[in-house]
Parts: sequence; C-alpha cells; structure tokens
Amino acid sequence: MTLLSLSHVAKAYAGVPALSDVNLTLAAGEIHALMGENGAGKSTLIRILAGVIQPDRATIEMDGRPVTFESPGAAHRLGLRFIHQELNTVPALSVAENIFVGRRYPTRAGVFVDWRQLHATARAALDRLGITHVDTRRKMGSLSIGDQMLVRISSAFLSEAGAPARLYVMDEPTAALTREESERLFRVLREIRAGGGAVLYVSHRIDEVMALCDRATVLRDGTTIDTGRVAEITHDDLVALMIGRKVGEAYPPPATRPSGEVALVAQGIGNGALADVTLRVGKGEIVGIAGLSGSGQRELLRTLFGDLPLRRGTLELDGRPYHPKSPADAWRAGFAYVPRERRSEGLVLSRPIFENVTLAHLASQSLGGTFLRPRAERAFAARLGGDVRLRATGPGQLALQLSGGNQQKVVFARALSGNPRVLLLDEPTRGVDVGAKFDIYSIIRDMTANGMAVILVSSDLPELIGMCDRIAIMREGRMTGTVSARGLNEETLLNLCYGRGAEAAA
Amino acid sequence: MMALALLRRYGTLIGFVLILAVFWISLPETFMTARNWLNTTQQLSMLMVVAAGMTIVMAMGDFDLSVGSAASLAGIVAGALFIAGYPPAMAVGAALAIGLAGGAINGVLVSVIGILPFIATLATLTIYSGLAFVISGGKTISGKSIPESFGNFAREGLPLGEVGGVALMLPNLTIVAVAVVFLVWVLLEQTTFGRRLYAIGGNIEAAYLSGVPVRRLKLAAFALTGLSAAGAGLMYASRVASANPTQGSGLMLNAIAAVFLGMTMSEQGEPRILATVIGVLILGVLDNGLTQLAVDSYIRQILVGAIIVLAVSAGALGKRGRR
Amino acid sequence: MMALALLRRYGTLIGFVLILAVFWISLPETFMTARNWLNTTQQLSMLMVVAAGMTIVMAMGDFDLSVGSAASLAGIVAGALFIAGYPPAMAVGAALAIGLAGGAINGVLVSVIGILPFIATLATLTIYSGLAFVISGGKTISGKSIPESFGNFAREGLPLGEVGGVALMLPNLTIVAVAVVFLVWVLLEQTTFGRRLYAIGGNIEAAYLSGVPVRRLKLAAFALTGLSAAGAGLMYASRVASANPTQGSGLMLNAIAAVFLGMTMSEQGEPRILATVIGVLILGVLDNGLTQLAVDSYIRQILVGAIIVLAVSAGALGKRGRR
Amino acid sequence: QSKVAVITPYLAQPGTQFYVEAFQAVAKEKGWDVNVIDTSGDVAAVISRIEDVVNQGVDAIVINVDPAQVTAGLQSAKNANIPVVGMDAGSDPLLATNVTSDGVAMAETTATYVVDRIGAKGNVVMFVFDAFPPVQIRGAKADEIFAANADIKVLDRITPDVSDGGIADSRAKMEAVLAANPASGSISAVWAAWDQPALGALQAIEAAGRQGEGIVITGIDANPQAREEVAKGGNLEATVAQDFTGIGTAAAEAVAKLLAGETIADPVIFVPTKLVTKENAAN
Ligand SMILES: Nc1ncnc2c1ncn2[C@@H]1O[C@H](COP(=O)(O)OP(=O)(O)OP(=O)(O)O)[C@@H](O)[C@H]1O
Ligand SMILES: Nc1ncnc2c1ncn2[C@@H]1O[C@H](COP(=O)(O)OP(=O)(O)OP(=O)(O)O)[C@@H](O)[C@H]1O
Ligand SMILES: [Mg+2]
Ligand SMILES: [Mg+2]
Repeated sequence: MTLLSLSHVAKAYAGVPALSDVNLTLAAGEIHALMGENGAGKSTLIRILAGVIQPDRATIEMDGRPVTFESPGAAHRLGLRFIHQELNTVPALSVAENIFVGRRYPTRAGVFVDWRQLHATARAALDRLGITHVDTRRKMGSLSIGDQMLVRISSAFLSEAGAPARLYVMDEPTAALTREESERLFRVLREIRAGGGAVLYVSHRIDEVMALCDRATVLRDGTTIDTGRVAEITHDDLVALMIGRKVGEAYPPPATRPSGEVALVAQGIGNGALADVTLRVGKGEIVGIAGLSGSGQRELLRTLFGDLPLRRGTLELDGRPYHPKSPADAWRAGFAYVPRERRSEGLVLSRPIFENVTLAHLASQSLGGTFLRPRAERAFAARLGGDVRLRATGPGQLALQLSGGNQQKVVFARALSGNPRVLLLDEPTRGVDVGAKFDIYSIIRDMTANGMAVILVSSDLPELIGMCDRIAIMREGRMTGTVSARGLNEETLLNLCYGRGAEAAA
Repeated sequence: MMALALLRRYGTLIGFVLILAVFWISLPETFMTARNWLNTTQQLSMLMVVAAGMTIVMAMGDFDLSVGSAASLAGIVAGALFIAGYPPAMAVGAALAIGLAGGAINGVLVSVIGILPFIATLATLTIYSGLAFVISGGKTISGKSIPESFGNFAREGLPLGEVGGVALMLPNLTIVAVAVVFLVWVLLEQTTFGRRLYAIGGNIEAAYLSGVPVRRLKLAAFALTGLSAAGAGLMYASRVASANPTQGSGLMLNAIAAVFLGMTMSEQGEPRILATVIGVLILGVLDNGLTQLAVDSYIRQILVGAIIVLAVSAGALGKRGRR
Repeated sequence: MMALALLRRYGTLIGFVLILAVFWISLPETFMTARNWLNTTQQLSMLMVVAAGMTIVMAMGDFDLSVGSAASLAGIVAGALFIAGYPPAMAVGAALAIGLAGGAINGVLVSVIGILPFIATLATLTIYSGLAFVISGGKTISGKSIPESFGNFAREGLPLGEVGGVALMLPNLTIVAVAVVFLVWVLLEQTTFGRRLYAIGGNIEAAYLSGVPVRRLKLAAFALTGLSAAGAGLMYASRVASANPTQGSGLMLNAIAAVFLGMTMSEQGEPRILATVIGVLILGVLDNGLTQLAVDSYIRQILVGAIIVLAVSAGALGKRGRR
Repeated sequence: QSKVAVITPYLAQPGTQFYVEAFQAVAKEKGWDVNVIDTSGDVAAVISRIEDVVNQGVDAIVINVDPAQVTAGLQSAKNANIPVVGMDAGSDPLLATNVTSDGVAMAETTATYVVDRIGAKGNVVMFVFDAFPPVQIRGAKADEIFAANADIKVLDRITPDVSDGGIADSRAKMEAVLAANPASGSISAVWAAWDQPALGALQAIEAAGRQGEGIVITGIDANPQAREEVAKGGNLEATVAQDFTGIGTAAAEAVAKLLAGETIADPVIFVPTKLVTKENAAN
C-alpha cells in the first residue's frame, strides 16, 4: 500500500539544480534506502519533505491525496518524523527538553510543565533505544557527540497523541554511532516496519543498507536513477549505480611499509581526561585508536593538538620536545587535525570554500605573510578540492551551501593544505560517499608513503582495520593495549574495546 | 578543581556577597537595615520590571533597545489621558496597551519582516521617543494633571509595623516588581512557551527544524517585553508624579546590563530571571552603598565599573577554560 | 527570482538611493550641492571614524560600548595636556595612546579574562567616563586653553577652487575620515588579520581549531577600536574647539547602528567597512535632509526611525527566506 | 559637623558646576561635610538618592531638579524633618526655598535684544529644550515675544541632541538650516535658550563663510566659551550672565539659616542676572 509518493520533484539554488527529477514511492511497512553520492540531493529531498524548503516543482501525495509541507510543524502533523543529517541540538537545555523540543510538554493544569512526567517520558524514549547511561537531567552540551545523536534519534520515537507517526525519515543517523548503537537503532526500525510504519533511510554504509532495507532508490545528480529490491542487487552493483563506476577494494593497499623511524612519541601523558597514555607513531605509519565512545580518544587528539593542557608526561616530535600551547602551535609544528563535528568545529559555514581551506596556513598563501592573494588561494583550494573529489560550483561557493559529505571534504582539504607531518583524524570520513572515501584513503596512503604519520580515531571498525598498521585500544582515558591491524577481525577488535580478551591480545 | 568549578558557577554571586559585606562593614548602622532595603527595592522596582521583560527576549537571543522609549511613551500617554480627563484606570490600561502594541510592532519587524533586532528596536526607540515628544509637546506633564491616586500609588505600600519607632511599609512598587518577576519566572521556567524561547535562544535552527513556531513566539515575546516596559514607565511616572518624554531613557542600558550580569551566573550563559534579579541588585546596591559612603560622583562612576569587572572576572576566569 | 535576489542584496542600498532622490527633489537648490555634501561629510567624519573602528570588533562578532566614553576621555586628556602646556602634537599623541590602551584593556577583559563584551565594555564605558570627569573636574575645557592650531585643524581643509563665487574646500576632518576608512578597508579586506577576524566572527571554535590565535587577535582588534574612538574624540574636540567629558556619548549607539545598517547589505550579514560607510551616510543624510526641510524636531525623530525601518525592510523581506 | 547632600542630575552642565563650587566654598568655611551626588540625567534616581541620604541622616539637602518630579523624595525628607533647598530648581511647597535666576526675565532680555537688533523683522531660528522645565519656560517666553512681532518669522524651532553637550549637534542642525536657506539675509537671527546651541550655530555660520551677513546670535548662561565669543565681537552678540556663583552662595546661606533653626519666608529667592555684550564681556 503506497503511503507517500513523490514525482517530478525539482529544486534549484540560484539557478543551479540540486534536484531535477526525483521520483519515489514509499509503502507502509517498508524500510526504503535513499542512496547516492555526496551532493546527489538526498538531504535536499528530505528538507523538502520536512517543510524546511519548498520545491520549485513537485507532486506529492500521501494516501493518494495531494499534500504540501509548508513548515516543519505541518510535516509533523501529517505524521512525518525526521532525523536530519546534521546534529541539531540545544546544548543549554537538558536531555529531556531536547527530546521535547517542538513537542508539547506534558503539563499540569494545562499550563505548568509537569517535569516529572517529562523526564519519565524522555526516559522511556531513551530506553527504547537502549540508551540507559544518559541521565535525562544532564545538559545536552555535556554529552559526547555520539550520545547527542542518540538522544536526537530517540526524540523521533516519542509517542504522541494527536499526531501518530507514520513515516520516519533518517538522514545518515548512524554516521556518528558505534556498531552496537546502530544495531539497537535497527532493531527499533524493524519493529516499526513490523507495526506497519515506513522508514526512509539514508546512509553511505552499504553493508548496513544491504542488511536493513527492503528497497532502495538511487539518486544521481538530483535525478532518480533506479529503484529496486535490495535483495536483488549486489553490493558492488549498488555502488556502481550510485557513483557511476566500479570500486573494487574498499581500502587501497599500503604502498610501502613504514620506515621504522619514529615521528611522534607520547610518554605517560595525562590531564583531566587522560591518564598515563603512552603512544608512539612512526613515520609513514597509521595508528588507529579504538574504544567505546567516551573513552578519551577525542581528548587524546585534542591534547596532542595543543587544545587540552598537558599536565603530565612528555611529547616528542621527530626526536625533539614538542609542547604545544594552542592549536596554532600545533599547526605550525606540522600537525593537522580533522575534528569530529564538521559544522561546529570544522567550518566557518558563512565563508567560501577557499577561505576555509586556507585558514590554517593562511600566511603561507599571502604576500609577505600579510596581504591576501585571493586568486592564488582559489587556485590552491580548487586543486585540493579536486584531490578529495569535492563537488561544488567553485572554490568561491559558501561552505553552508555544500552537502554534508562535501563539507567534510573541505575540512579534509584544509588538513592536507600544509603537507602535514602528523595528521590527526577524528572520524574523517563521516558522511563521505564510498567513491570519495576510497580517494581520501588513497591520498592518506600516498602521504604516508612520503613519511607522514597518522592517528586515526574512528568508530567504523572496518575502516580502522582496513587502513591502520596498528590499533591502540583506549578505555576510560587509558591505553589498554595495542594490536597489529593485520588479519584482525571486527569481532576481536570489538571484544578488545569492551575489555574482553584483552589479555589474549597483549 | 572543585573550587574552580564553584568559582566558575558562582563567581558573580560571590562578588555580590563581597560587595554586600564591604558595605555592611563600612556602614554598620544604615546599610543592612530593613528600611534601607525596602527603599532600595523600591528604587530598583522600575529597572527590575524592565529587566524582567528584557530577560524574555534575551532568552531567545534577541534584545530590545526600545524599552526606555516605550516606558517614556507609556507615561506620556497616561499623562495625556489624565489631562483629557479619563479615569486613571482607563489611562493606565491604555498606556499598557500602547506598550503591548509597541512591543508587538518590534516583534513583527524582527520576526515577520526579519530585521535584525538591533536595528528594528533602535528604529522604534527613535519612533516611540518621537511620539512621546509629539504627544507631550516636549513638556513635562506634572502637577494637577496627575491624579492624586496615581501619584500616591508609588508612595504607599503594605504596612509592616514599626521598627525602632519608625513605621515600615512594603512599597507598592516593590510588590509590583516582585509580582512581575514571579510571573516571568513562571512563564520562562514553567511553561512550554518559556522553554521554547530557550530552545530558540540555544539553537534557533534546531528549534525551527523541530517544529517550534519561531515567528509566532518571537512576536509574543517582544510584545510581552513592550508590556513590561510600559508597566515600568507607569511606575516611573507614578514615582515622580509626572511624565516626561525622556524619563525612561536610562532604563535600557541598565536593563540589558542586569540581564548580562545575570548571564554570567548561569552555566551555559543563558539569561535566567532569578539571575537577572541579582544583576539588578548588584547595580542598585552599588549605587546605594557608594552614595551612603559619600563617594564623589565621578569616582563612584569609576568604582561602579571597576567593581562590576571584578565581580564578573572570577566567574569569567573560571569559565575561560579553553580559549 | 532575479528581482528578489537583487532586492535582498541591495534592499538597503536601494532604500538609501530613494532617500537621496526624495531629498534631491524636495530640495532641488541646496541638497545635491558640493557644498552641502562637503559639509555633511565633515559632520559625519567623527561618527565615520568610530563606526570604522566598531566594524573591526564587530567583524569578530563582538562589540564595544565604550567608544563614546573613550572618545570623550581622549578629548579631555588632550585638553588637560594643552592646559598643562604640552605642545599640541604631544597632547594628541598621548590622547591616542590612551585610546589604544583603553581599547587594549577592553581586549584583555574580553579575550584574556573572558568577560562578555557587553559587560566588559559597559563597565569600561563607566570607568572611562568617570576618568574624563575626574580629569576635567567635570568642566568643559575651552577657550584659550585650546591651542589655535588644534582648533583650526577642523576648520581648514584642502581648497577645491570656487563654485558660484563661494570657495569650496575638502575639510581636514573629511580627509581624516576617508583615510581611516581606507586603512580599515585594507586591514579587514586585504590582510590575513582581517580574514581571521571574519573567521572568528563566523565560527570561533572552528577558527581556533584551525590555528587562528583568537585571544591575540581579539586583543588587537579591541585596541584598534579604542584607537579609532580616541581619534574621533580628538576630531570632535577640534571641531567644537573644546573638550567636554560627555561629548562622545552620542557616538556609540550611532556607530553600532551604522554597522548594523551596513550588515543588512552584505549577503551573509557580516559587517563590511564599505557597507558601514553607507550606514553612516544614511543616518547623516536623514538628519541633514529633514533639518533642511525644517521638519519639526519631534516629527523628525519619528521619520528617521520609520525611514530606517523602510530602508532595511526590503532587504530583510527578501532575505527572510526560511524562517 | 553638619552633613549636607547636594543632589543633581545635571552636574556635567557648566552652570551647575559653578553653583556647586560656590556652594562648596561657603560650606568649607562653615565646616560642613558636603556630599555632591550626580545621577547623570536620571530624575527618578534623584528620588532614590534623596531617600538614601535621608536614611543616612543628613542635616540638609540641596536639589537641582524640577521638584514636582521628585515629590516622593521630598516627602520622605519632610517626614524625617530634613530641610530641602532648591538650587535653580523650581518652586514647591515641600522646598524650604528655591534660589534661582529669573528664567523668564533672561529669555525676555535676549529675545528683546534680538527683536531690537533685527528691527522687528526677519527670520529667526530658535534652539530650545522643552524637556527641562527651567529651559522650557525660556523658550515659551521667547515664543511669546517673537509671536508678538508680526514681521518676525520663526524659521525653525530646533531641539538639539544634548547628550554630547549640545554644541556639535546644534552645529550640524544649523548647517542644514544654512544649506536650506542659502540666500544672504534669509536668516536674521538665532535665538538659543542656552549657550551651547548658540556656539554651535556660530561655528556653523563661520564655517559656511556667512559671518558677514549680520546674523545675530544670542545665548543664555554666559559660559566662558560664549563670553569669549561675545568679546570677539562676532555674530554671537549677547548672552545673559546668570550669577551662578551667587546662586550657589545664596543657596548655601539659605542652608545655613535652616541649620541654625531659622525659617525662610520667601518661596523663591531670585539672584540678579546681567546681559553680557561685547562691551562688558571681558569682566
Ligand atoms: N543552500 C544551498 N545553496 C546552494 N546550493 C545548495 C544549498 N544546499 C544544498 N545545495 C546543493 O544541493 C546539492 C545537493 O545537496 P544535498 O545536501 O541534498 O546532498 P546529499 O545527497 O545529501 O549529499 P551528502 O551525502 O553529502 O549529504 C549539492 O550540490 C549542494 O551543493
Ligand atoms: N564539556 C563537558 N562537560 C562534561 N562532560 C563532558 C564534556 N565533554 C565531554 N564530556 C564527557 O566526557 C566523556 C568523553 O567525551 P568525548 O567527547 O571524548 O567522547 P568520545 O570518546 O569522543 O566518544 P564518542 O565517540 O561518543 O564521541 C563523555 O562521557 C562526555 O559526556
Ligand atoms: Mg546529505
Ligand atoms: Mg572520543
């Protein structure tokens, strides 16, 4: 039974089409994947459904009747629930209130907020996703990004009288989740399917889509290419359909072996978040950091990068003491950093691509270190953008006009802008499509061949295993062990993260 | 670590308590007396009402520069209606309605038309002030034009009995200010409306995407701020038993300052009504104490600024953290 | 679509041109004359210099309420040194140094200590104003105390020849203002310093993580704003051939207003120096034109507010878009 | 030692400073402890400060503000039996007395001067400030006098922005008026209700190179800057010297009487004023 049908949806931004002709039908009781490379138009389509933007042209029917979504409130009333691609939270409010943003708070006497009821309902929503470790009274801003994403997701499952949910639309909900967290989400989504609800699901993780979804629709350049049953297509064919070419291996093989020369040594470093962490990374080596979320991976990178203070221990770079006081020092010393949250930590969204790319090494792009040379900057940014398969109208396009994956590539391009000696990566390929991911991996490989050291924090276990030479495991701010990535399987790595069988590996 | 966290959270509050302590010690006879405090609260009641209203729009991350003019305009409108012979209740009602309407106009400019709050309310500041001048002909409305009952309101209060031979009373203006603070507290902290304002202030994008009717709420919030400004204007007019087209002009900057002072006390730096109350008290107590200490007016200015810097520095240093 | 985009981008500018057109038509003889414009630019030169400095801090998303007091203080410091018999150049240098130092203090409070710009600069507003009062004893410094050469500076200019029998000159103050605007333009638009300020204004966290030395830049930006305020204060003192501890106080709100007016003209709503110039001109031309039309002072206030609302509404309506 | 509080919203005004200084000079002789309090233009704050000093138990209070607007404060002083003297304030039953110059007379003097100088014929620009009662009555008197002369036309009645002291904005306004009336002789006189706008107008006229047209400017207050200009013999021809020192002294003497337990019969004590022209400006 068709729940929602979209035909001939078109939307252009300042004359440049983002969507040209999208056709899609969703049936009740199905999980439907929406696939396509970065900038294909997935999020744009979702924003139209959510009433955030209006299409230039579209025929939308729900239950066979024409409908329009003129505002987020209207879409909500029609039974649509959204998880947008970017993290949209209110850091100053509690977890419970974040779950209720935009919803009616439970009240007493019709006026006063019934806080007890509010927290109980929020608690139930979190429990449904198995998020038992988050207190509903905590401030949203104090949660790790993964937890914030989980809270946002749980808000979509809030049951409400008056506007029963019929369709859940999720734009890359698992990009910031661990595998376990993703699994719990999938369980809920399957329950919804069983109950006759529908899900429109966007992800760049092909395996996930293959395992979860019933049908898939593939967009390319804002146009529907094909729709079909997932069971009837192979992984590789789906990829080919999306990006228009075949990608054989997911991870390019290492070109050379690390030389054995040491690049970075952390000896017993510690501060509020880290306790006695020792780590050495060789030139040309890629060291992964694994662990449960909130184990201090992010803090480790931030400490190496001069943002968090180094209270104990020593750092050495290429055999010389290294003591950064700020990220500015770190960049100067040859470090580069891809932070986890591209929008809040990575990009100046209101500025053009080239300004974002050159920001970290602006002086070297300028005349005498002072006077700007915008033309040279544009050329430079365009070249780096090409390397990471950035899809934009040009280096002058504003960062906020880019699709999520392309924004991520801008952040990555900046990290490459000064030929770094040490590259710190925190979930660097979050939201990046399979084709571009391969290209980014290839660039990392090339640069390690020239002696660059890499520390990679990722919740994507295959990525860790596929790219790293060694993987260090962190728990509660400590290093609990290091394993060689060669021949490691996901199960073993996961067990190590949980502290099971750590002895076996050590 | 614990100490630092406490300092961070309560820095400004500790500053406030220190200020109180210094005055108490320097003025052992007069400062910490019921009489002085009743007086001070009465003096601050107008500012308190405007600051409470300002907290509403600032919770959304906006602000309103026109409150001072709106206060003056409300006083002048009431005065003009007194002169025209309308009964006090009606004149007061009309003045409040004008405030509400003026606030709603700000709301329309900001939320429907989409003008930046700074420009929109600066423009209406000028307009409302001009209107007050036009209506009053630029003159002060005072004397017999002002009904007894109106002028008396600010002079009367709830008798509290005698202390040391002097009759104490809880001034009506203080009562009004407390009532307004309570209402704003309920509104901001205990209703969906208020919580949505905070959501808008915290992340307008997230609020909008979640279906919060941003435009409507902004309009309502600005209207309430205008209403409170008009209320303060009437209180002011009653206190000085006259209406003057510029009399509210000092309120705006102080009200915003009080809210900002309060913001240094909340963990995420959002405006909270009770913190605003402390902000108002800091500003008022400094004035009261330094006057009683007979500090030279100019030196007092310097001291007020310096003390505010010191009071908030502790909290700020604690908070600085990373950057 | 195209028309809307144009309106969005150039709404305020179109508003400005309309204002000019109306005045030109209503005052065919006097408004669009070289003489009137030279005059107007001279009148606006102080505001222009302060607004240019304000644009620097506002590019980082901060603002500075103390510019008016800093301007007054600079004038008073120069005046006091004149009285003490120092040569004009030295007095002027000292006054500028005071402005730079005052700005740097704001910078320290905001960036090193971490106080919100609103509170920090409101506190220093009070302090600098208090200092100006203390140094001057609250009096206006004028007459013989002010060296001829200092007072003459504002009266002189570059001769431009005669038009219709009247000698025209490009006033020195206008030349200074243009020079300051040019320097700020180079700084903000053509140097890494300016680029980084805009990055801070766009996303301070991202800028910091990208290696922008946020603290140092904030300090420098505030110092420059203080310097420009002192410059404006000296221009003001030269123009009125006297120094008064309150004479700069009208500059602050107008300077911020000019920058905000300018912000309605840039696509992402960021402050741009050339847009600030238009903002200053809008404010000044309204005053000039309405006075020439002999509009009643009070009505003029109302009109100024209303015209500003209209001028920015077009742009705002176009921009409204999503919310 | 008697404690006396002097409370004013207008301490930054040059006139106010003179009488406060004269007052303090007398106070020093008498050994009073004087607390001068400025509320920077805020009238309700004057009430607050009166309440504060009443609470603190001063022996006498001097105010420099429209008493009708601070009745609440005056009442609290009365309840505490503390006498209040007005210093250029206004008359009020709650004041022991008010020491002032006769504002109406001053306006009459300068407006009449203008009428005489221009032969009761021509266009006059007025600078007024009606929000402050003592200045408002000056404007009203001048209005009356100009209206009585059929051939005098009031070209513009300007209220300048006084937050900057009044000179610069008045100058800008005058420049606009000059631009709008470019013909020589189209403006005969500028009457200002106090000196700052007169100075601003003078600067505008000089800057426009129109000082030769014989535009007559008058001010009121005779502040030093205005005196100098009058002495130079330029367009600013006359101002009226209020005897600020005399006001301050007389107010102090009134306070002394009250402190001595005497009563003062006159609700207003006028201190004489003097027209200042080129002839007598030097002294
Ligand atoms: N506000 C905007 N202005 C101009 N162009 C825009 C804007 N928003 C999106 N676009 C363009 O629309 C196209 C589609 O973007 P969209 O975000 O829908 O891609 P996506 O399929 O979600 O990609 P990703 O997988 O990277 O999230 C992109 O080319 C993008 O640059
Ligand atoms: N500002 C803060 N205030 C309080 N707690 C915080 C703050 N920042 C982080 N935390 C807590 O510290 C822990 C570590 O957070 P962090 O962001 O490093 O997680 P993570 O290791 O990166 O994991 P994830 O993959 O979930 O993001 C989390 O429990 C988080 O809630
Ligand atoms: Mg997307
Ligand atoms: Mg982490």
